[in-house]
Amino acid sequence: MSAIIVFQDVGKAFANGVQAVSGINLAVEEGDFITVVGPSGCGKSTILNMTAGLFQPSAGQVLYRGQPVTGINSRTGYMTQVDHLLPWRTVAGNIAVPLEIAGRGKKEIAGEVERLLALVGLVGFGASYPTQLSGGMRKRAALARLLAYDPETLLMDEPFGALDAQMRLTLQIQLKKLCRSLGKTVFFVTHDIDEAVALGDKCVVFTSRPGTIQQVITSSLPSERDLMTLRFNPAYAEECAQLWRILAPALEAQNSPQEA
Amino acid sequence: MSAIIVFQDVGKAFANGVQAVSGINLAVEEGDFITVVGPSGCGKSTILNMTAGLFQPSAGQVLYRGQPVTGINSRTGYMTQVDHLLPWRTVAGNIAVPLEIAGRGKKEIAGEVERLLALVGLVGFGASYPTQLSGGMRKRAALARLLAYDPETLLMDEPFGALDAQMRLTLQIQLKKLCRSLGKTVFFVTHDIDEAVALGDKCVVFTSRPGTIQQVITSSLPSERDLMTLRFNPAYAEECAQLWRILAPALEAQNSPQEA
Amino acid sequence: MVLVLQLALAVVLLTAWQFLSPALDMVFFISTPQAIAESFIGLARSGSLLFHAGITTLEAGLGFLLGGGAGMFAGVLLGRNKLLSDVLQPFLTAFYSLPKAALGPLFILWFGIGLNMKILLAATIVFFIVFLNTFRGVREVSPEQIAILRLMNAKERHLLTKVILPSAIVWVFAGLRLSVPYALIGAIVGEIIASNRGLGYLLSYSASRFDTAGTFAALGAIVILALILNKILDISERRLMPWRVSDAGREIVV
Amino acid sequence: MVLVLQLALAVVLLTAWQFLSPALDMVFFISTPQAIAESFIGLARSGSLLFHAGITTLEAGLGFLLGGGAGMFAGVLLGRNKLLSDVLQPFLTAFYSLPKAALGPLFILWFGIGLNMKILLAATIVFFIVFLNTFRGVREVSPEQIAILRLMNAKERHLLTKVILPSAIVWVFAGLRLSVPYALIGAIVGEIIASNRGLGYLLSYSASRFDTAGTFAALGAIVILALILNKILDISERRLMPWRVSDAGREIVV
Amino acid sequence: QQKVVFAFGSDGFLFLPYYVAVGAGYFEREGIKPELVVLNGGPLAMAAILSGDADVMGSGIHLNIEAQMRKQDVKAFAALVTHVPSQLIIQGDIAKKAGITEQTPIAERLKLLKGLRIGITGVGSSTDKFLRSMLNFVKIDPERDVTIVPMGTAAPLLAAFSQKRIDAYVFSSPTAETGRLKFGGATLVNLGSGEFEPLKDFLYNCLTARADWLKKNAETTRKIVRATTSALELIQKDPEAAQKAALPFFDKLDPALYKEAYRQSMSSYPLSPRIDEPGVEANYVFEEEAEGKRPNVDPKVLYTNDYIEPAKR
Ligand SMILES: Nc1ncnc2c1ncn2[C@@H]1O[C@H](COP(=O)(O)OP(=O)(O)OP(=O)(O)O)[C@@H](O)[C@H]1O
Ligand SMILES: Nc1ncnc2c1ncn2[C@@H]1O[C@H](COP(=O)(O)OP(=O)(O)OP(=O)(O)O)[C@@H](O)[C@H]1O
Ligand SMILES: [Mg+2]
Ligand SMILES: [Mg+2]
Repeated sequence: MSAIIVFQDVGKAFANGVQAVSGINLAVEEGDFITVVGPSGCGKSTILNMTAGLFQPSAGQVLYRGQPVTGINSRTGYMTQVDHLLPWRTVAGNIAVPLEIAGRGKKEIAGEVERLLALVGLVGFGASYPTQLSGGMRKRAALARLLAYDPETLLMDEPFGALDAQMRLTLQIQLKKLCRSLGKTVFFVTHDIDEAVALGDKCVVFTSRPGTIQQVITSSLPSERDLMTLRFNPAYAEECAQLWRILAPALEAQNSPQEA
Repeated sequence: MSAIIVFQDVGKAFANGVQAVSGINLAVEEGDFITVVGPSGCGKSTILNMTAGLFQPSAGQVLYRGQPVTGINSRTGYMTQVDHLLPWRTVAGNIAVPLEIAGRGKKEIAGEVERLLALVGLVGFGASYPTQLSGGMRKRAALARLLAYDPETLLMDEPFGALDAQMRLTLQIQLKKLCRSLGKTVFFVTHDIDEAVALGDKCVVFTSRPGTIQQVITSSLPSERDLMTLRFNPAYAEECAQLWRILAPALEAQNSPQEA
Repeated sequence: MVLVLQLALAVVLLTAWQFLSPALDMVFFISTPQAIAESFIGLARSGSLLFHAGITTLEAGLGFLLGGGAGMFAGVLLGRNKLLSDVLQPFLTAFYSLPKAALGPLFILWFGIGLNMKILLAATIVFFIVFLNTFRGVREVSPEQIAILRLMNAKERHLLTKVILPSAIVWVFAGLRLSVPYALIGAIVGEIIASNRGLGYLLSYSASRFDTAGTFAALGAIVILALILNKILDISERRLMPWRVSDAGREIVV
Repeated sequence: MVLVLQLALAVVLLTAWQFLSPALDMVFFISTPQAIAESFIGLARSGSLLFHAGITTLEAGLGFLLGGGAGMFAGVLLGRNKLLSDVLQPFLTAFYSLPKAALGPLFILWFGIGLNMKILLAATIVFFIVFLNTFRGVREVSPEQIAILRLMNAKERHLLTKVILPSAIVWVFAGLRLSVPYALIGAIVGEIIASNRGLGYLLSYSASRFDTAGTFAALGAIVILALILNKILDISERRLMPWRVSDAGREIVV
Repeated sequence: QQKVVFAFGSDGFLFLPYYVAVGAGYFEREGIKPELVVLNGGPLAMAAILSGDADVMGSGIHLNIEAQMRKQDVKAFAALVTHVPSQLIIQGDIAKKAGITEQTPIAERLKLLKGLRIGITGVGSSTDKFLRSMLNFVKIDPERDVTIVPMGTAAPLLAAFSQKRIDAYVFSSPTAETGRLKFGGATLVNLGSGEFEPLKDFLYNCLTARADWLKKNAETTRKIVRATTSALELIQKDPEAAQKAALPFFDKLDPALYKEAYRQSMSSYPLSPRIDEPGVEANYVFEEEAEGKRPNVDPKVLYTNDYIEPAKR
């Protein structure tokens, strides 16, 4: 295994002076499933954005396969926090976008779209426009679009946040299976501590803004796990509790809510 | 206590023929904290939209204080699933909107905005534009805007979905306290089963689309609860587990993900 | 309902005109609807209205297509290329602000007094309006959506067809709608500059004979043409934006 | 960098003009930059350029303000009122598509041959362009945001100031930008119809004497005016949209 | 039938000989199929023949001076109007108050203009020049003592006159008559009648073509000239027939107005299209006034009568 994404002393201060993250050092191995947790506004999305090459760090550098990321990094697929579906395309049309870009045939695209609609539970909504979907359905459409193309690294920013527990579990299982079988590297931001523990091979914990890496927890759970029954696994429960404890001090940080 | 919101045989079919909900009968008492759970796309947001009067049901009627809701119902405050902040206003400007509409003085508005920024942990970001915020920060700004005005009923569509566990807990506590002290009625949609149990006096469980009410669970927990320590409360754990079991069959419903 | 109100308004306006024009002693300058209608019918019967209107339509139509096409092209090109647009912007503004009629001699010199001159005059006017609106539309495209597509390895041509054009199309159509009358006006100015056929000819011929009814009949024909062209735009707009159609009837969901 | 390229382009164009004009035997029609510059400087020295330009600026400026203001007002009014706009739309299209020059006699009948007439002619042309763009802008306002504000008990006036205007302002400015040259053209057409001062007068005076250099000098003054007015628009646009400024330099975050 | 494209700088009675020639079938007789394009001003007509899209232009000879000054070789080859056809029309009440009659001496009449607002077609146009010539004659300063308002075309001018926004105007038929018959105007001076001495002989309107076109189309030119000659003769010798011949081109005009306009302008047309030196020279006077110096162009290059003699066979 070799490091596919490397953060070297990465810091990012935005144009308006807000320091989002600073001093990030992290190496992501190929095939790793990395979950990222941390307080709201600590720079998790910023990290993903820099990995995708949407903007440059203001300090240090992000390496992808040893090369500094200087422009759009199209070897990554990015499921963003906000869905960014194209409003002028139907759900099927949106999912087809990466396939059309890849130059696939019409028939092939249609078949693939059908498969993906089924995968995310949107059968029958292929002809709907994004405005005609519920919030969770839009997220699932975005997920299907991400899965439609075949990047070696998946950047996922709270992909399952708007989904009900059942749907979330099903899609988690699908995602895990997919990644294992295709050897994808995944960088997965979540607010759900249980989800971070359940999915991650490693879990990166951020401090509050300016975000730094507080801790990297390597899961004691086997890489092959049965997510269905994980709820009843004592090791899992223990890791969740541990993560809770780590994140607790963040409550005292500058940015946290105060008594009104 | 008297019913403030009543759904009478409410059904909603959208213009494109999608039947979102059907046969909804529900009475919400004044001062109730109602949580709503159900699979993604089952019509939870639709229910809130109809309560706010954004559109009419296609069957039955929604009564608010005994009157059918026929237009915008401005006695409700609505924190929508997507934030809908005004991009041309700063965070402070956004929070000030309802106060300006209410015709408050400049000074008063400034003070109130400061207080609310502190409440949701956005001190120092008053002058930022929404595009300069993280996803969770935008949600918090929207929450502050909701709290800035004083509607008798709060409609909240996954208000804490994009927040980390700590922030979420803090805001839950604030919200609960606020509602208790001011006697607000709350209609609270969430995907988080634990949250639904933790906050709700009653929890309404929807089936998958077309959404119908599967069950209304009245909480056995006291109305005054310590959310901080709830995690360790066995009654709470039991109710969560029960809710999990109720929602499980939804997995088999037409809309659910299939094996790819 | 709308139609009834429109008819009522039209009747009121025309009646006022019919009676006020003689009352205020202005028949020489504004004629009366009745005389205009008679003149119009006379022109239509003789076939000369159709002939002249046909020529103007041809000129305005070709000018519209040419100018609109070039305007869209330039708008997209400059909208996507900041350096180019920064450099060219003052030059374009300069050319845009030249009164086209003052360029009459140049147009005649270069393109003669035939169809070409009128088509190009119309095209020049249309070009700038469509260009400016298209340009603004391309600039208003969400950079986020472009970034998302570039992550999917989209080339410029994919961006164009999948994001930029669909997103800018409202602007493009606003520009086209603005320029429909200007295409006609361009053709007519061209015909007035050098006329022996077309509605502009009819206009200046009638004007030089103090045939006010004829002048207004020609103006009426121009207006009818504009309304027809607008209708065509409406229809093509609706066809090109299916997602808007489903928008129209939709419930506002937040 | 941009400036350098602009200068280079200008030099290339002017040099080509300077040499091709005599070479192609077209001095009669397009003069040469040198002759134009001399004529321009002569006019400027004598003070008559400033005098005429001042009058045209006054007419175009007032016409722009009047037409732009009325256009925005009507655009917002009709944008917010579907019935009204449905009823009035064909009438507005009809008036819009009338060649304004053909209405010269009417303008004179009603507004005389003084400043008023020119201001109103410019205003009429500006009105429709600003109106149509404002209208479209108001129609493009997100109905969701309006619904959200109405839930907060917002009255129409709140919607207007807090949602509709900020959201439509890009469209309004696009319309204003489109109409700057038309304000000038309107004033100049008015001056050509009836005036003994203003750049339009200078234009037709030079043209009638085949003083091509003088004609182009007047055109140059018009262009310079347009560029100045555009610059003013740029500045006010940036001031009225502070959120855009912070947009310009921002990283694209998805 | 040979097609010839005529480009006229304006429309109306200034081109009556052409319309008579068409209406009476003289062009047809010569085997010529004329096509008329009316342009928005003489300069544009000049551009039209220079672009090659039109063959013959009809306009004032001063355009030829300007063109020759700028090395464009165009030549006039037939005169259409040899006396100024314009009239000075004044608001009727002003004339009445001053007690103007046919007998009032010209100078008396012109003195009335002092302080008035006077409409012309455009600055630098012939109407402008004629007006200035008349004002100079009675020592009225055109810049200070009167307001000269260019009005472009007839309709705006008449609109302004009807509203008394202008007190007088200089225009040719039928705009002159319209002001008189419809808006209570009175003729102060009819230049065409020759009553204003300084403008008695003035080559006003002629047919012009590029020199190379003339050379290449000598025979065609002769035919055009022949047709024109016939028309000019008809106008003077049989006004009834000439009026009838041109009627189809003026059928939209009020018949009374048409008659009156014809009567008023008749005296402006020559009997022969021959171009005379004095008429050309009169144009130089104006050019000199406008430019401050005599144009450096030999009058001889402006025109040619070469195509006329043979026509008189
Ligand atoms: N375009 C921007 N301009 C200025 N500041 C920005 C911009 N985008 C983000 N920030 C700031 O950077 C910080 C980190 O933002 P980021 O979106 O990475 O947070 P996050 O960890 O993803 O939070 P969340 O969990 O709420 O999505 C925030 O404080 C935010 O205010
Ligand atoms: N404007 C619309 N037009 C047509 N169908 C719509 C529209 N809005 C929602 N729907 C449909 O109504 C159903 C319910 O939508 P709703 O947004 O209420 O779901 P939800 O329960 O809020 O889901 P989620 O948890 O994903 O937000 C969905 O199937 C959706 O496709
Ligand atoms: Mg984020
Ligand atoms: Mg929802």
